[in-house]
Amino acid sequence: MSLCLQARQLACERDDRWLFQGLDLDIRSGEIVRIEGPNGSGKTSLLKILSGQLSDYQGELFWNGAAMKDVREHFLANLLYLGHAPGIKTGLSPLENLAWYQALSGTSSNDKDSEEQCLDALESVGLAGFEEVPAGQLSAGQQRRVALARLKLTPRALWVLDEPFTAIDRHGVAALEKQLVDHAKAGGCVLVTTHHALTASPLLRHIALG
Amino acid sequence: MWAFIHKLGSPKWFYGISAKLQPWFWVAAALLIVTGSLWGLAFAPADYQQGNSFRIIYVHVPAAFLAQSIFIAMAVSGLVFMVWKIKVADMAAAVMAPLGAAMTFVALFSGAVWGVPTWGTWWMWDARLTSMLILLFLYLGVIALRGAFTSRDSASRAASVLAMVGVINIPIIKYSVNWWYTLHQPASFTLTSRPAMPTEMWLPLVMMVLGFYSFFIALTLMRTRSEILRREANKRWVQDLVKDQVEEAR
Amino acid sequence: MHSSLHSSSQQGPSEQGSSHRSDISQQISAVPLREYKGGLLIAVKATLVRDLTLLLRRRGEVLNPLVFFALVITLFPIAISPDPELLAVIAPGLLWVAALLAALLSLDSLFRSDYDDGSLEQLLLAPQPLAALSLAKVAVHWLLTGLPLALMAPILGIMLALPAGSYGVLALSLALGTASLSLIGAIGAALTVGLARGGVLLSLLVLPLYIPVLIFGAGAVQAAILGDGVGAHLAILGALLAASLMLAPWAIAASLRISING
Amino acid sequence: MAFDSFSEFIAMGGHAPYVWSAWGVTALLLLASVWHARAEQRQLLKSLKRRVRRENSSRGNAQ
Repeated sequence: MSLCLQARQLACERDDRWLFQGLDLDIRSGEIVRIEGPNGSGKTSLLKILSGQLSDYQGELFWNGAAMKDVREHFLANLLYLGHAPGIKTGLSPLENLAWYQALSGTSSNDKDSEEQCLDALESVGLAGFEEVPAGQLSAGQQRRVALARLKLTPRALWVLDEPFTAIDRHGVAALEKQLVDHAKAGGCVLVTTHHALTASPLLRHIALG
Repeated sequence: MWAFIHKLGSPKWFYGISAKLQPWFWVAAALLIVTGSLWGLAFAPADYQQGNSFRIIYVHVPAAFLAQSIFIAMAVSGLVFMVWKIKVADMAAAVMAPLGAAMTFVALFSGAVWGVPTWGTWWMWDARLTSMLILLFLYLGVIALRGAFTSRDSASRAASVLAMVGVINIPIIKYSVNWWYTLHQPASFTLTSRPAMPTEMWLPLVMMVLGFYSFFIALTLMRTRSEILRREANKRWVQDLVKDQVEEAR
Repeated sequence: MHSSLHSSSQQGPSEQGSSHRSDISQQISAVPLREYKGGLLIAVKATLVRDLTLLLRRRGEVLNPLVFFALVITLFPIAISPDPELLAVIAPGLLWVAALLAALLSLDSLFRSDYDDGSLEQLLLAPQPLAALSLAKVAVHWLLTGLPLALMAPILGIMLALPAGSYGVLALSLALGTASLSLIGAIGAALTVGLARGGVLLSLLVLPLYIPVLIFGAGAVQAAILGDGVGAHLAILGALLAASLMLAPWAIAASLRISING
Repeated sequence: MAFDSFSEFIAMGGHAPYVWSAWGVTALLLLASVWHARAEQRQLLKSLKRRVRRENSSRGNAQ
């Protein structure tokens, strides 16, 4: 069972300016697709369209061969999107933050198992010992790591990551890069924008905008 | 049906067809308003109770009708824009809002002025005037919201949603204000509701109402055309159109 | 229901570009795709818990509208007259207007922090319907703003010499009415959340829509003072709430989607 | 004709200030909106034409 996200003749116009036109994309299992382009070339807009957030586009999107609008729920249930902002509430502890995300993914936040999973996920991003600290007291990089813990916590096939390396230290960058490759190798799929130079890999593919 | 809607939605097509329609509405508006005004001001008999101040009805009522109709038209345009993504509908909605606010203001002003000889005061919390005042605030809200966004696409959507929310609320507001008014001012004299107006009184009123509607359509067509040129200035057909006009001028 | 998706369907575009990956495709096993399991109740409950926790940790935000309410009520006797008879006449209206403004004051922050830290984006991407999730957020707003205001109003009523017999109706009408106010106000908050200075605009958008609730809410208290039946007023307030409950969540969801892409 | 003379028509049976101010404001707003729409259209066409001429002349220079 492999996944496949396709776009046909995708075009996006924002306030009478074409960000991109006639874009054909095939994104499949086992790929890391990096979207490249200068600032303002529509990278974030493309990611938002491909993650189903922006409906203001022309062209067609297909998820596993079916038109996106018919299978939106199934698509969203297999998508993990991390945007510019980490989506972490500073008033909550990392554990509470993850519990909410876990509940959104359809798992109960109360039972013991799920708390165990949250703790594991936090440990995997090097935040053991910070579980109960209010996220507001963590550094920007640590907050980003809490968000990245979701990659492990809620297993989704398609990852859409907008600048995931922001504010992460060198050690964390290497770990994240490895995680992306592992995910692709396991049959997942990663769609990413970054200013960071990714290590060459046979799984890595580039799409240039602008 | 679908093809027709999309044809109607094409700015180029609309620009062409509106050029043909526009003169008819201007002529109708001018004829109806001029005749209606002369008739209403000079020939219609004075009211037995209110005397000649009654002649304010010929601007108050058409303006009040239009004020409400324009809001509904704006909400319908917003719906068409949101559902079928037809940009012309949004352009029309954008140019309707200021005219709607102006008509609401006319209805309020004429109502207030009419109140002086009738009630002896410039302002009365009469049900009709109060509803009009709230409608003016709704218009100002839509205009302000549209102006607040930097992205025009978002502004269009937000204004459409607000117009639709407003149009659902207008009947509720009217009903509750009427209810509130009758509770506080039982059996009082309202400006325009009267039994059996003679023909020579209401016929000019009908003409004025129709004239105001024609004026609204004509002005909306005209301003939508300008809005099309403004938003599509970079499109091929607009540039060709302008080129032709430049050539002709030579 | 989704089983047909996994076989290659004919309506999709033709398979292309897969040949260059054939060498690696043998190595990879496929990651299992998940079915959408629903879990709406779990998600709604978690959102309720999350927002309640957040607001209860920042007690200032919960207390500010209440203090504002008390302050505004204090201003009126000072500005008008301390005469209890006069105050008793205007008390229902004053209490309702002041409570309405206090509820309005806290609306701007309803989606603001979620918008700023990116969790609103994540809320929009949840597979559950956005209308239901935003309804949970509005419920928390009412629970921590409208309901406390309704409970506090009788105390301020005493200070305004509100006639006996109308206290219960005051609290009840406020409790019912502020729920509608939260729902309608949330539409405005959702429309303006992407704007840097949306606060004043928010009140301009929302206040005209509040008028029916104000009329029947204040009317209920006045009817109670006059000894008339209050059933009709409360029934209409209930009807307004039912209508808002049905329609507002969709408008809020649509508005949030607009704001997030602004 | 409801009035016997023109001066009576102007006087409106003593209600002149009210009738004429209401009608005046209405007429003013209607005319102003027409004027505004015309000015808007003219200015827009003027700026579009200016742009076309500039493009024409710059293309002429290039040749």
